[in-house]
Amino acid sequence: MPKQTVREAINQALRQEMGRDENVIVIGEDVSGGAGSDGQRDAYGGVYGVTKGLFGLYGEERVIDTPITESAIMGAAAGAALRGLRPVAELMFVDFLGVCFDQIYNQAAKFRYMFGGKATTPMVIRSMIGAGVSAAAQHSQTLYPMFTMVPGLKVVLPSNAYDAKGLLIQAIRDNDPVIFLEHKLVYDTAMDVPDEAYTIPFGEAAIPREGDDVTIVAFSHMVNHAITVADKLKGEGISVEVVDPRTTSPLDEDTILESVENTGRLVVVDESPPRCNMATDIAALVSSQAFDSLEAAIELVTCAHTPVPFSPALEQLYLPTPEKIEAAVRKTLKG
Amino acid sequence: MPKQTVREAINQALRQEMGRDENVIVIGEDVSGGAGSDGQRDAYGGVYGVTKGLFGLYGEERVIDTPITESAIMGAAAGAALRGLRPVAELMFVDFLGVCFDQIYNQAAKFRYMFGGKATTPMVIRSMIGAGVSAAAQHSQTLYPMFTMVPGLKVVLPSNAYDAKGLLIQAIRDNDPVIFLEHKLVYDTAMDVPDEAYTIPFGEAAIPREGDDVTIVAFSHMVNHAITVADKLKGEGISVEVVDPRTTSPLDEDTILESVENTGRLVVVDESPPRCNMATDIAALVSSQAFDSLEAAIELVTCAHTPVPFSPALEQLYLPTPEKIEAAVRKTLKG
Amino acid sequence: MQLSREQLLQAYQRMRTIRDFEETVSEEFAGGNIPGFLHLYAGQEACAVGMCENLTPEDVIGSTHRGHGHCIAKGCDVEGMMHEIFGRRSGLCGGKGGSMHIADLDVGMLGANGIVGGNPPLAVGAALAAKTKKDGSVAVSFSGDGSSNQGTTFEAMNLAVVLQLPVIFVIENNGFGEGTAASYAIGTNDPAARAAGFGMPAVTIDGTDFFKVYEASREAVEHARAGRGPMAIIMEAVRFYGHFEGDPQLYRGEGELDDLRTNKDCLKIFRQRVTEAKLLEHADLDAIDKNVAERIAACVESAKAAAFPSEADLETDVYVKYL
Amino acid sequence: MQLSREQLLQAYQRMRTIRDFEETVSEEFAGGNIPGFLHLYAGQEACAVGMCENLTPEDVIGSTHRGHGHCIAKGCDVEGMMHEIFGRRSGLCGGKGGSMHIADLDVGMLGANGIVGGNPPLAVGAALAAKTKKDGSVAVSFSGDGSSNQGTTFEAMNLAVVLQLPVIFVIENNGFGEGTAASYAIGTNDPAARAAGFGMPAVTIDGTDFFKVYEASREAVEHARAGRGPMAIIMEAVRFYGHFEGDPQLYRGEGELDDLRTNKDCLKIFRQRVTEAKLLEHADLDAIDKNVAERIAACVESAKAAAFPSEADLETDVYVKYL
Ligand SMILES: Cc1ncc(C[n+]2csc(CCOP(=O)(O)OP(=O)(O)O)c2C)c(N)n1
Ligand SMILES: Cc1ncc(C[n+]2csc(CCOP(=O)(O)OP(=O)(O)O)c2C)c(N)n1
Ligand SMILES: [Mg+2]
Ligand SMILES: [Mg+2]
Repeated sequence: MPKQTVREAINQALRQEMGRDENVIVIGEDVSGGAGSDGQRDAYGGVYGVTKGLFGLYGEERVIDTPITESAIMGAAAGAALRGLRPVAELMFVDFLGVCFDQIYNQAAKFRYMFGGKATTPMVIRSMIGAGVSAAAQHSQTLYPMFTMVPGLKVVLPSNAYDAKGLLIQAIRDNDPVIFLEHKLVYDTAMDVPDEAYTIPFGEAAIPREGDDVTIVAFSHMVNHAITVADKLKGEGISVEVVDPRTTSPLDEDTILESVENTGRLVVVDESPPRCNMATDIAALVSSQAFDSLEAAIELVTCAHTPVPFSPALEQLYLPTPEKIEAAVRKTLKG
Repeated sequence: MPKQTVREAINQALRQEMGRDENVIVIGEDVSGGAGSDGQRDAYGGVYGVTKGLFGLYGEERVIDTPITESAIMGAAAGAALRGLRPVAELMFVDFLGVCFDQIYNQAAKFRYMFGGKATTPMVIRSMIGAGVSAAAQHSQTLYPMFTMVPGLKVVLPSNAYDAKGLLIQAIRDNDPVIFLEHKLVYDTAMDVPDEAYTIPFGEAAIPREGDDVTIVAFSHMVNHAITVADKLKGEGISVEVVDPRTTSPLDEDTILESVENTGRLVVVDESPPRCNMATDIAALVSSQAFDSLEAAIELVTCAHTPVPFSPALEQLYLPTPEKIEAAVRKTLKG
Repeated sequence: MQLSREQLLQAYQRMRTIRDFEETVSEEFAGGNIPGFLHLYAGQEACAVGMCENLTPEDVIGSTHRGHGHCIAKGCDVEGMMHEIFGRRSGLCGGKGGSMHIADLDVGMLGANGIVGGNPPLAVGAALAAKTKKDGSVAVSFSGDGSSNQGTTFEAMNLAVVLQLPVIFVIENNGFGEGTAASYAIGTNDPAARAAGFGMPAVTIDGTDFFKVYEASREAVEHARAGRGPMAIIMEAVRFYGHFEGDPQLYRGEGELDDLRTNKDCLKIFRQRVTEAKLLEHADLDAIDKNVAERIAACVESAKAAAFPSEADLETDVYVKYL
Repeated sequence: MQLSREQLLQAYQRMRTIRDFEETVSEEFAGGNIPGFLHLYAGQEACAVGMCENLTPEDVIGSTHRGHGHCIAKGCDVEGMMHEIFGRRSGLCGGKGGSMHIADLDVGMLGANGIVGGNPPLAVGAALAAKTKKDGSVAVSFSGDGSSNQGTTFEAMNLAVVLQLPVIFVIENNGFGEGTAASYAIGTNDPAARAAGFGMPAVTIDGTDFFKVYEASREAVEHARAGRGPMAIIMEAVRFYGHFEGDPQLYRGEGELDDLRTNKDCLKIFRQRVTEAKLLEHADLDAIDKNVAERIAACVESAKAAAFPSEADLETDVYVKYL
């Protein structure tokens, strides 16, 4: 099987789905780039090059560059979805949700319920999350808790190339609004990815490492940190199970609960500030539904309660790291 | 001491602070009303009449009606705060945060940190929350978890008139951006409120009912439901302690932890959908920091994972009710 | 361009239906039979009907918090609407949406909207779908003077011009956003000039005159359908009821409302016009009035008799498929 | 109105400082010494300096992601800026903000902004404070052609007109928002007409000509200070570097950049103008070039030697007081 990076896998998923269904369109800022310029069209292909090449294949009617106008982009995608298109709208950085959130959480997310089940809004919002590249306070957030808490939305957090492709194809074929969040630090990670189209159902966690002593539930890029820790501790005879829910809404509660029922110990790793986030969400799930299996206090490894700092020196202190995760695992084993 | 409703207490707090400090201004949509009309000025005083009369006292330079333009309102308040005013900006219904969230969570909340401690942004955003009046999906949400998760913001949830006045005066005198959320269903509840100005510090929970068997942590209007349940169960000899954190950020963790260490049982009541909310936040706090004191699974009483339904029949099923809270208390006592 | 007798009768029938519907729900609300917030469209009937009489079932409209009139004009089932407003399971939205969220995608009604400025980007999206699918349909975004100040409305206008989409921005200027005058809230007090600044033809017309609305709408619809891009129509209208039911309208001047109801009633104006021009007889119109009154009364009766949704309905319709 | 020799020397010194600063950080970034995203202002110096030379320390400006030039023009400490961009504790923001968030409230610099359209509402707020306190100061909102399409910018313009606030909206049209041409993204390709539609005087000028910028800015500042409300100035400018460092600028036409650098360099144009008019000697300007170069080099050296923030700094500055 050919190796692909997450960037390539997402690009391939988009090509294949646009080829399969002419109702799939891509819309956003510089998704091709070069509109109206004297130079190349498709000059960008997205700021990180993820949509590069789609313009050449499908043209400006289906790969639509817009002004800087996120509310209109998200609203246009939602309105077009109500009318039978399957838009894949790009919110360049998830941090920009503040200028367009209404169209996502009050409109697209609520249509079906408000309209008594009559509306279908098959849209995908692709966006970029995460710290680690000194992009500072307004270009480094994850914010998936804000989407996860909204009834009507589905939220996808791929941590590797195989999942990215299968989950994105599922997202595009899904008939509900889906938020698909790509972590900057995983784009260049590569693994075997089938060339043919395939889907991964939502609400089915992956278990990249099986173990009996401690359960680590981690999200997006943090899954890779968790795997690093699991592999390291294996050498010491500590058996760590890593659960990657892959989607936070719907959430695969059963897999998480079963894992904790088996290990009795839980560490949750969430690249978000500490309050009202996925770490608290999982802790609440387990402490309300698997309380009797818990043998130790739940350990939460999150970011600091601060905006994301610019200086690399501070950013590393702000973020969950393999070291902090390892310390949490050891702590819960003592407890 | 004179009895005042929450509406009157908030109005009095605004009058007194505007009288004390000429830098305090009120800005929003129809905060007076009647601008440019042939009829009365101050025709509204806010849609629920909370700011009524301020215009007559302080005039259009300090009680500023705006177009329907929330991003400009919040941004103007933040910019004015950076320049020495103490704006009290009104977001009519908290549900409207989607059209102006950036100015709140990326701008006002982050200035101080991004600017290395050089900026001070003393602004208050007053807004209305809550279901129960069939206002449907876009006028009934609480959304305080979205503010609570943002580092740089403080979040205030008064459940009665005395707290409303003291917390609002504190909010206006506070030097950080404060989100002050008023529940529709408490406006008309009355109690003794001193006429003179006073403040209630943030991060100090109230304990409206003391008890030894079970701790209920509840927020905003849900505190009143919790009290109803506590008083009812008292008759049966069940001793319920009700903790009203009053502010979710900062959060009085100590009072919550001490209460659970004493009772060993926790019910959290949060008028929000179940995911990534204050119920999960408190459950995570307790299951990570007071695990050894817990004698039973934590019970979470929240709304359904749906938009807020319009029909009163569904709305009551959607909401936490005294009945649901009572059932949760009994469950945790069995567990 | 002359409308046929049938067209005139239908237009009047729709306007009268809206008027009766609103007057009736106003009474029912006062009687405590309707929950929630109600924003009534009475007074503005010519705007919704004058535009929608130019649309086909394939065309779509997006609406506002004041959406009953747009719904009826676009052909939503009136009985279903009444049941919805009463919060019944048999309502157009199963009782889940209510007055501010009535929608019927089957007739091209994209929904009333509780968010001021929420609808223009959605209408632009419907127009984008029309352009992409080349299905020849057009989209109409109804806004008020107040919502014409919302950033989302401006963004929608710019994007529509950039992509040359078949969308028409209707701004019903009824003089007020809640209690704030349009003359105060719109910096120029000229929404047409502002729309024109975005690069689309924009006209201002008397929204109480059905025929002026119909003509301007016809031209705009032809313009959009022909692929010549967006247009804006500012319709100067009047609101007979308060912003919401319960609003004492203190911002109105002495006698202002009486004057509006006497001299700016689009239904009276229509009746006078068509009878004087001998296009229709008073009897034709009286028959419609009677018939509509009976129909609306029957809707209320059946709504009151209808069942509320139950526990089984609470968690359905959130997703097409969740888990 | 004629500028004094001192004013001319100061203007040139500031423009040169910006140019040198940007060329230097570009090299340091390429050398891997600077983390994060860098958006360089080189080419647009006349816009920031031509405006800010009309402002007092009490006046305020709000800026964009491309903020270095605005900071320097308003008087931010250049060494502190350099340390900030290098992520050092001694930086203007303690290393917490970086290139996209440099601010110095003490000199009236409200901050660069990572959100396109983030700044106009804030500048309006500063102007509101000025009007409320009657302190006679004015606020300037710098935006780009791209951010002129953001709803927040339109809302800011309307509110400024409604409240008649002393704010000036500067739109630096450098032809592109990332790789998308302004001619594509602005429906009319005429941001001045659009601003005028909101009800404020709006002019379009050559932003590579310091003197034209200075004059237009002087008039706008007088207008605002006199309480006559907001104004808009569209400055047609050029960007010498990519959108961000690392951008290969594939959207540029054959020879486009060379042409800009040869014929549209505001520093060359300024030098030619003042020397031909015998207002300054080449020697005066060469002396400034030399001493700016030394100063910037010294800033880089001290930045590289400076310490990074540490654990003790991570959680400070989030609140004035939390618990
Ligand atoms: C984003 C947002 N802001 C404010 C409101 C509250 N609100 C509802 S209707 C309304 C006035 C709208 O005025 P206009 O657009 O002229 O419509 P009209 O009520 O006159 O039909 C306001 C302020 C809202 N629903 N949404
Ligand atoms: C809300 C938001 N959308 C998109 C971006 C990404 N972005 C940063 S700069 C930029 C282009 C801005 O263009 P313009 O306003 O012309 O300023 P210039 O870069 O030309 O100085 C974009 C799209 C952003 N930072 N914020
Ligand atoms: Mg109106
Ligand atoms: Mg530009």
